[in-house]
Parts: sequence; structure tokens; C-alpha cells
Amino acid sequence: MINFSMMFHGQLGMLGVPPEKLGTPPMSDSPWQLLPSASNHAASLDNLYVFLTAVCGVSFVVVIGAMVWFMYKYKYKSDKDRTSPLTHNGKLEFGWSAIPAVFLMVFFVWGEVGFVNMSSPPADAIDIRVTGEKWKWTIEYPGRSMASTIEVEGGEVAPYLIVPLGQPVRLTMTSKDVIHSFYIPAFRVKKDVVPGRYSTVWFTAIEEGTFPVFCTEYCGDEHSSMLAVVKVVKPEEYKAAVEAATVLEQGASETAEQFGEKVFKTFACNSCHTVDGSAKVGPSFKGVVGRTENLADGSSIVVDENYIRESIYQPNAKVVAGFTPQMPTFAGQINDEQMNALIAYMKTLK
Amino acid sequence: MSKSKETPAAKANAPEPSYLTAKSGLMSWLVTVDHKRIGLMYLAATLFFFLVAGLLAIALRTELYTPTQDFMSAATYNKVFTLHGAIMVFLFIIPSVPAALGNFILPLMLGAKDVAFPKLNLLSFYIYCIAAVMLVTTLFLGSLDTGWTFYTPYSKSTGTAVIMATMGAFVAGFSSILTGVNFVVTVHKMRAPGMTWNRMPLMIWAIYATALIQVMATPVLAITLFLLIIERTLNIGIFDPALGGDPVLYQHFFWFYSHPAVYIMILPGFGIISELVTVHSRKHIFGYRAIALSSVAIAVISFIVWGHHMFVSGQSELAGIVFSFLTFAVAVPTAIKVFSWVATLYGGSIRFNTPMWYALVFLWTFTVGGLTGVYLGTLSVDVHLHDTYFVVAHFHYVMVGGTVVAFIGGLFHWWPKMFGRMFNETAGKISALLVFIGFNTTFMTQFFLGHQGMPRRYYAYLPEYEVMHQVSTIGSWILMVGLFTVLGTLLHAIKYGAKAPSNPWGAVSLDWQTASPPIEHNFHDTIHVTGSPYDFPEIDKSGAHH
Amino acid sequence: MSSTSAHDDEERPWFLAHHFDTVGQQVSAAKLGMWLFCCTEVLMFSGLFLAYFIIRTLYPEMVLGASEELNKTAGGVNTIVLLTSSFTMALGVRAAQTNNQKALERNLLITIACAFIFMIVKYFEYTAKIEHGLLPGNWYAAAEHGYMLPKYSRVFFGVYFTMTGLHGVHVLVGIGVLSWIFIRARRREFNSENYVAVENAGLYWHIVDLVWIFLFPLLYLVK
Amino acid sequence: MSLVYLNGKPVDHPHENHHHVSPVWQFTAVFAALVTLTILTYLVSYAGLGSASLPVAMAVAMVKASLVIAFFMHLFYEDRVYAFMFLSCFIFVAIFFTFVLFDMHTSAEMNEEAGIHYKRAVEDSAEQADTNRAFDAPAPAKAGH
Repeated sequence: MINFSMMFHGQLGMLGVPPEKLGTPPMSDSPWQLLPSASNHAASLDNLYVFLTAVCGVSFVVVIGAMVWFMYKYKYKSDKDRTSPLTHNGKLEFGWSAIPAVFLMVFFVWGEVGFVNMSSPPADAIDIRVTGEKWKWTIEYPGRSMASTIEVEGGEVAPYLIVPLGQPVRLTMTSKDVIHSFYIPAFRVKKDVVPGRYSTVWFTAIEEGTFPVFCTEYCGDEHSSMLAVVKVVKPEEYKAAVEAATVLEQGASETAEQFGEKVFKTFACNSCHTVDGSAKVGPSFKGVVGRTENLADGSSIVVDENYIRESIYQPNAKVVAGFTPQMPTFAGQINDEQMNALIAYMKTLK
Repeated sequence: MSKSKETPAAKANAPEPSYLTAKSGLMSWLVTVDHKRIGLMYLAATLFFFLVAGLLAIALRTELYTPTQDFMSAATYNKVFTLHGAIMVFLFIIPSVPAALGNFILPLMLGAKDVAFPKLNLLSFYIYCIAAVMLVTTLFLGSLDTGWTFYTPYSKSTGTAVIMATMGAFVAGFSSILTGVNFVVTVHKMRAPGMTWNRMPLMIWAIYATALIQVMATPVLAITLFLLIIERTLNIGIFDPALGGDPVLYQHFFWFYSHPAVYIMILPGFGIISELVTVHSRKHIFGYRAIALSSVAIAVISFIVWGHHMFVSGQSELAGIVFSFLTFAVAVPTAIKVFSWVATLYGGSIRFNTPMWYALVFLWTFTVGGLTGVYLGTLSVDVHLHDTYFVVAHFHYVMVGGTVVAFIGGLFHWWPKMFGRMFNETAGKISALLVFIGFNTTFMTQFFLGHQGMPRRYYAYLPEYEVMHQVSTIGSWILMVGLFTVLGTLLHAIKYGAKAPSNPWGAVSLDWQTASPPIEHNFHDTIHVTGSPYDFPEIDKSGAHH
Repeated sequence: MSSTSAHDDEERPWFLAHHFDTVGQQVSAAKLGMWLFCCTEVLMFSGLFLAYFIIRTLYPEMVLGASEELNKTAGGVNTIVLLTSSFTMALGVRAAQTNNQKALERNLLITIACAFIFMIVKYFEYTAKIEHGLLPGNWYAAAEHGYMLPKYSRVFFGVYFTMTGLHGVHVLVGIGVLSWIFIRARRREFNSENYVAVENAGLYWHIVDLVWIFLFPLLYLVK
Repeated sequence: MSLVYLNGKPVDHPHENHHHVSPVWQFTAVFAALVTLTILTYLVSYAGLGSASLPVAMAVAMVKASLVIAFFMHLFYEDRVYAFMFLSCFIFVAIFFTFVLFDMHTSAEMNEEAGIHYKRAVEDSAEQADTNRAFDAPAPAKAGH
């Protein structure tokens, strides 16, 4: 059973990654080459693909070869030409119905076995949540409050799927708006991400590397920028890599206030609290520090660092009059460093 | 096959004017109930929309020449590919062969004076015109950016003119239904004396199977689009997950029509090819019964394979397996047709006229299109290829390489009958060569793009795909030159072509047993059919062969 | 083997179109066309029936709960009305076949009257729904009118209004077609040789009845 | 006129449209049956057949439809081509229904096996839980200024 109660948080505002900035290494050098076989599905599927190509190639050569040969052999010579009275041949017709049918059944069974395998995740698979919306993916790991991201070329931030080599992974996916489709060519997996439903894909990565992820169900303007990066790491590096991709830390060149603003946006505080003085779902943060608020229980309080900290970790303990207690707790999600930076940022909002 | 037994009285008659000259004036065209004139009006309209949608395609390919945005914004690109698809499907391919060419030759081939319901025929043309106007109107209402499939919930939430566009498709559907009803009844009730089912030309079989699909499938499209319209206007909540509906259901509804619609598009092409390969090689068709019955078989099976558009859509895996199995079942009758056409060439006396060149191009492209369909029907492979350029290439090989090439071949073949003029053979052959080269360059590369993972409907793409996109774009320009050569050759023929004899190709079917162009009521006398439409005088009955 | 020339001075009845050889050919063509049209009607409504079955599968309790709000008796009366009109329509065709001019006119009139009764009953049903806010889509306002209906009930009323609405449009078209046939009957255009128009209008009307035969138990009755 | 063709085949008796006129009593009997069945379904709906009620109602409706098609629409006496065409469209309807409903049922079952629920169901139950909590807990603080 998957834990569906995981909360979703907004990510840094990004409307897709332009394809030229994704920066994943090219998957192949020539059109004849198969893509890297980076997952368990890819290996078995490529065999079928090659088999199909061989059978279809031979069929094509036979049909078109016969056509070209007849074109040459039976071309019009003179008006005295007499043509064959042949109208049908039962054995031949049976043959060319039955032989393709046999091959088609082989394709069907082979494809069906692979497909069933693709649809049956093993019980010990690692669960990762994927959410699609116009036009970005949100990739979340169990126990990590932040979505996983990576900075790519030109300062763009791409969603980042990290998977351990050799361990089965199951993605449970849904969409917030329209239908998207999660496609990792190097893994040969694809599944539509449908609003109102959960869909899953699973795979075991068998090759280290960094590969692109596409959205393959048309979803509007920035459909072609709805990309992500998937990286296969050694199992021993997996935990650290995930943690590194899902943290929010003050950069060396950032001031506490700048970092605080990033925290403010990362946790989507701005979806309920404005910085311009107008009330939204919650009170505005403009001039909030030092302000005297009337509380819902009739008392009043001067907003200071302690009150802010309490309101973030236990939001419904002291609700400002006029607002409903509906803020979720951020305990366990915002750490001390981020909290301090956030408060430093709030102090700048005068 | 048939001998038109002219009575002495008929012989004494002065030559009757052709259908083109029997009446004159604009009104004589606008209110005509003559199937030939209606066919020509359909032809003009469908070719116009082919031109429009074709130019849109060239714009798309040109934008894709580089991996980044060139002259179209993402929003414009989305609108252009949507219009390209919607116009091509609803205004060009579906009415092209059945309504334009079929209207002209169906009664002629049957030896009938007209279709069963001539006024209904005219009505369906005007309904088609209304649909065309509605679809074009969307351009002025903010255009349309849903893709031609109108998938929910995107089509519900986008700000573009979805309602006008879906109403246009809805109305076009009515035109299609009426044509279908008309043709089914015509084939059942208007055949000349002696024209048994087994003596019908295969073109008629193909049009008959097509008409059956039009009658049986299009109503479901109508109700689907109707539900989409009220969903969008009233939010009743059948397809919208936010209101308790299910978007995957829309796909079921849509593809229940739209998969059979694929066969509405390709079956008439099969019919044309059956005529072309026999007439121009002076050979009896190989396996008449197999081809005729496989048309009907395809028509029926086409109704039970729609789920193969939905293998990765969230449809249950079990349903996917069933649909994959049935999809392979539809491949067999299609393969039978291709083998039979090639076998027809055996022992013939092949004349490389322009129509025959197109038939041979068709055999090449359709074989590629058919074989790559096998990849997509195979479940696990489809997971990889679904919604990539592989699919784009596959359906263009079938729709353009199949239907459009057959349609052009058919136009060259019947042009002398339609206008009484021969076209320039050299120009025709050059056009065939250009179309062949341009088409394969454009779309063969897209198979490689697809298996490298390039998704559909991207206006900008990863740099590694650039070279193949450039090859494809250059091919599309060659294809465009080829298609303009076709248009020029045909138009030139109307005005400057040599006068065509009544039967320039030495065909036996009834359409060639009347004047070129035909008289207003097609035949002076009721024709009595006594044999096969493929019983050419060149066929050696002495037993010298074998 | 001889041929029949189109230019023969055969006796052609006035109602035989130029492109047909015999009346029989014309009649059978018209009938086949009408039957095919009936097929398209059946397939079109099948989409709506499928939509109904789907929401029933998704929300069985909701459909049962919401359908309780429909007026069973009004639906039942309308079923009888439509069956009666089908009956008189069949008698009307028979009257045309037997050259019974009076019976033809009378039966057509009763049929048209039944169609009007159907629409009037429908009008009262719809009015009641409007008063209670049980409307499709955006206008659905059951809660504001004090109705505690199961969640997603608005989907049921969306489907209810779509199905009965489209059926109602067919009834209205039927009224038009039958009135036209009635006018032509008054002009004595029909007789035992030429009655295919009456028959085809009848086929259309029976299809309208047929759809209602399924709509009634599914929407109103099924528990 | 030595040979007459009908639908492409030579026939001896060129009278194509023989009129079959059904007797009035037949129409009356069919009508009576239809009304009876309608009243029956109406009454049965109060009986509460549970899960059997849908199949029973559909069976009765199909009997009624068959009566209308066969006798009122006269299909029973027509050329078999009409019957073939018309009944084949019900085959297509059956295909349509079967596959779509099959997909719905099997995907629900398979998802259940894999422990995945419809997102909507998950959200609904969360909503339900919220409502329950609201009833359990004292009214939340929400006062005016």
C-alpha cells in the first residue's frame, strides 16, 4: 500500500525546461543505433524490436522484390502481349494468410509477456511519487519534504529523478490538471498521467548514466519543455544523492534574507500569505514582525520570532481573528537554518 | 465483360452533350443533382483544403528545421499542427476518395444513372461546406490548440475555440453519414442488370465497405462531440475528473469512431489500387474474392481494435491485451490484399502509365506503413513507441503514402473520364518520382526519430535529433514540389490536354463504356452485365500460359 | 438478351424519379436508406446509454439516490402515450396500404396529438426539476434548494437532461415530419402503390419510441 | 422484355414490392402486450429486486423493443437485408458497451490488487475523514473581528 497522505508543496516557479538547456548527454550518435538499454525492460524489449525489424525487413524485401521483378519481367512489350489467365490460387492464398498469422501470433505473445511484466511491479520496489501539471513534473521521495530538482544549463531548474542501479523502482503518478505522459526513452517505459487517477510504472535501472524524461501526451503551450532528468546512481550513493537533491540550503554567496525568500517561495507560503499588505487565506506578511494581532480567542499578541516559529510548527494554536485555522503544519519540513532565514526575510517586509 | 447493346433507335440519336456542357451557368452547378458534378465540386473543395493543410504542414516542418524556436511561438505551433490534423482528417481525407472520386465513378461503375438519393447527395455536399466554414471560422475565434483528437480534460480547459471546431467536426460527420447511407443503398439497389455481387469492381466493394463504416461509426463521433460540447459549456461532469468524470472514457468514445475512421480513409485507396494494377497490367485481379471479402472483414474488425490507441493511457492492461490480439487479426486481411496486388502483376503486360507508377509507389509506401503498424500493435514495443515520431511516420505512411498516393493515382486514372482530356505523361511521371522521393525522405527519417524517443507535438527538441529533423524537412519540401507538379499537370490537362478517347486505358469496367466525359445520364441504354470487370481481351485464354 | 432503353415510352408513374427503373426499386431504396438511418440513430443514442451505464458503474448509490427524484408516474404516463402513438402510426401505415384515406388522416392526427401530450408532460417534469434546482452542470443547485443528494448527483442530472433532451428534440422533429406527412396525406398523395413516405416517417417515429422504451426503466425505475 | 433483373439477378416474377398488410388485430395485440409490460415494469420497480432489477428491466425493455421492431416497424415481414443491417448495428453497440465496461471493471480490479485506488476515492475518503473529525472536535475557533 502506498502512503497517499503525502503532502504536496509548490516548487520554485518554473514553467518547463527548454529542451536545449536540459543538458543530458545524447542518447545515441546515429539513427541506426538503438537507445541505451538502461533498464530491465529495455533489454527484453530491444530483442523483440530487433526480431520485429528482421521479420518485417524480410517481408518488405520479399514483397517489394517480387514487385520490382514483375515490373521488369512483365513490362509491356507490344500490343500482341498476352497475359496470364491466372485468377486465384487457393494454396498460395492460404499460405500467405497463415504464415503472417503465425508470425503475428509470435509478436503478440512476446509483446504481451513483456507488457505484463511491465505492468507487474515487484513488491519490494522503491516508491517514488510523480505529479504532472502544466508544465512541470514534481518528483517526491518518501520521507523527503522537498521535491527533487537539479540545476541544469543557464540556471534552469529541472525535476530530477534519481534511481539506484539494480533495484526495482515504482513511480506512482497523477496529474493536477490535464493528461500528461511520463516517458523515459532509455528505460522504454511510458505511462499516461491522468487527473483523477493514479497510474504506475516500474523498472530496474541496469546502466549508470543520465537520461532525459519527456512528456509525451500533448498538454498545451509548453508541452515540449515539460522535461526532467533521470540519473542512475550506484546503490550506495543513492541515499546521499536523493538527500542532496531534496534539500534547501543557504548558498555560500547568499545572504540570510535572500535564502529566506527562497524558503518562502519553495514552501509556497506565498499561495496564502502576501507581502503587499492584502489578506489572502492568511494574514499578509507585510510589516508582520512587531505588529499587534488580535487572536480568535479574544486575546492579543505582539508578533515576534517565537510567535512566528510557533505559528509555523503549530499553526492552529493561536489563530489571528478573522481567519480560519486551515494552515498545515510545517514541523519536520522547515529546519532551524531555514526558519531563521525565513524570519530574517520576514523582517525585511516593512 | 459487358456489351452495351445499342438499339437502332439509340444509334440514330445525335451525340448527346456531356455532363459538363449539358447545362451551363453557375446555378446549374449549385443546384445540380448530377452525381458527377457533385463529385467535381467535392473534388475542388477537398483539394483546396488539402492545399491549405499541406501548406500548414510545410510550415510545421520548416519550424522543426532547428531544435529551437524559429518563427513560430509554442502556441502558434500548437494551433498550426491542430489545424493541419483537423483539416486533413475531417475536410480532406475522409471525403476525398469516397465523396469526390467515389461520387463520380460509383454510379458509372455500377451502370446506374445516378446514386440512389441525388438530392441527399447535394445536401451532404452543402453540409460539408457548412462544416468547412465552421472549422475555418475557428481561425478567427482564437483558433484551436487541442490536437485533432480533442482529448479531455485539455479540450475542456483550453481557452481556444473548441466548441466551434467540434461543431464543425460534428456537422462534417453528418455529411459523412448521409454519403454513407446513399452509397450503401446505391450499391444494394442501383446495380445494372446482371451485375451480381461477384461481378462488382473491387473499387465498389471498397466504397461499399467504407460506406458501411461511415454509417455505423460516425454517429458515435457525433454523440462524443455532442457530449464534449455540453461538457465544456455546462460542466455536466462525464469526462471531467474534477467533477467526478473520467477522461479515459472520452478516449474510448473518440476512438470507437476514429479507429474505424482510419479505414474510412484507407479502404477507398485499396479500391483504387485494385483497379489500377489490373487495368494497367491487363491482368485479371488475383484473388478477387479474397480482396472483396477482406474489405468487408476489415470494416467489421476495425470496430473492435480501437483500444490499441490507448495501451499506455490508463486503460486496464487486460483490455490492452485483448485489443492487441484483435489488432493483429486486422493485419491478416490487409496483408492478403498487398500480396494479391503484387501477384496480379505476375504474368501481366505492365504499362508504366502515370496511374500505374502511383500504384507501384503505393505498394511500396503502404507495405512500409502496414509493417510498421505491426510494431505498434505489439504491446511492449508500443509502450516505447507510442506518441513518438514513429507513430507520426506510421500513420503518414498509411494516410499519405497510402490514401493520398492512391487518390492521386486515381485522379490520373479517371481524369480523362472526368474531363475528356489526357494529361502530359512525362509531367505525371516526374510528379510520381518527386512524390516518391520526397515522401520517403520526409517520413522514413521519422521512424528513426521515433525509435530514438522523439515525442510528437514538440515545437522544440533536444539537439541530438537535429540532423534527422533537417533531412525530414528537406524531404517535405521535395514532396511539396511533387504535389504541386501533380496539380499543375492535372490543371494543364483540362485546358490544353489532348482529347481523350472513351477508353484510353483499355479497361473493361462499366465506367469506361460511356463517352469521355460521360453524358448527363451516364449511359444511353441500360447496360446488361455478363462477366467479370477484369476480363481483359489481352488475357490469354488459349492455355499457352502454364 | 435484349435491353430496356431509357428512352422507351414506358408508362412511368409521376412519383417515380428519373434515375430509377421501377417503382419497386425506388421503394426498396427509400426503405433501405431509412433503415440505415435508424441504425445511425441507435448508434448515436448508444453513446448516451453507455455514458449512463458508466456513471452507474462508477457511482451505483448515487444513481439510485438521484433517480429517486424523478417522477415515475409522469415517466410511466409518457411511456403509454408514446406506445399509443406508435400503435396509431402503425395503423396509419396500414391505412395507406389499404387506401383507407380517412383512417390514414385520423391515425396521423392521433399520433401527432400523442407527441404533443408527451412534450407537455415533459414540460411539467422539467419545470419541477427547475424549481428544485435539479439541473444539469453549472445550474445544478440541489443543495441551495434544500436537497441532500449523494455526491456527484449533478452528473446524473447532466446525463438525465442530455438523454431526455436529445430524445425530446427527436420528438419535436417527429412532430414536424408527421405534420408534413399529414399535409401530404390531405392532398391525397398517398395510395396503396405510393406510401413509402408514410412508412419511413413511421419508422422514424418507432425509433423515437424505441429509445424511450429503454430510457424509461433506466432513468426512472431501476433501483 | 424477356429477362427482368432485380438487384442484379435475373428473376421470373418482376413484382418486387409485394405489400404485406398486417391485420389490425395483430397491431392491437402487440399494443396490449406493450402496455401490459410497461405496467409490469412500473409495478416491479416497487418490488425491490435488488441487483436483479437491472437485468429484469433490461430484459423486459428488450422484449418490448423486439415487439415494436418486428411488428410496428414491420421488420418481420421485410426483406432480410433490412433485418441484417438493423440487427448488425446492435452488434456494434454490444461491442462498444462490452469493451468499455470490460476496461472499467478490469482496471478497477487490477488496481485494487496492486493497492491503487481511484484518486477520487482517496480524496473522497479524506474529505469524509475531515468531516468526521469536524463533528468529533469542538467547533473550530472562528470569530469576527
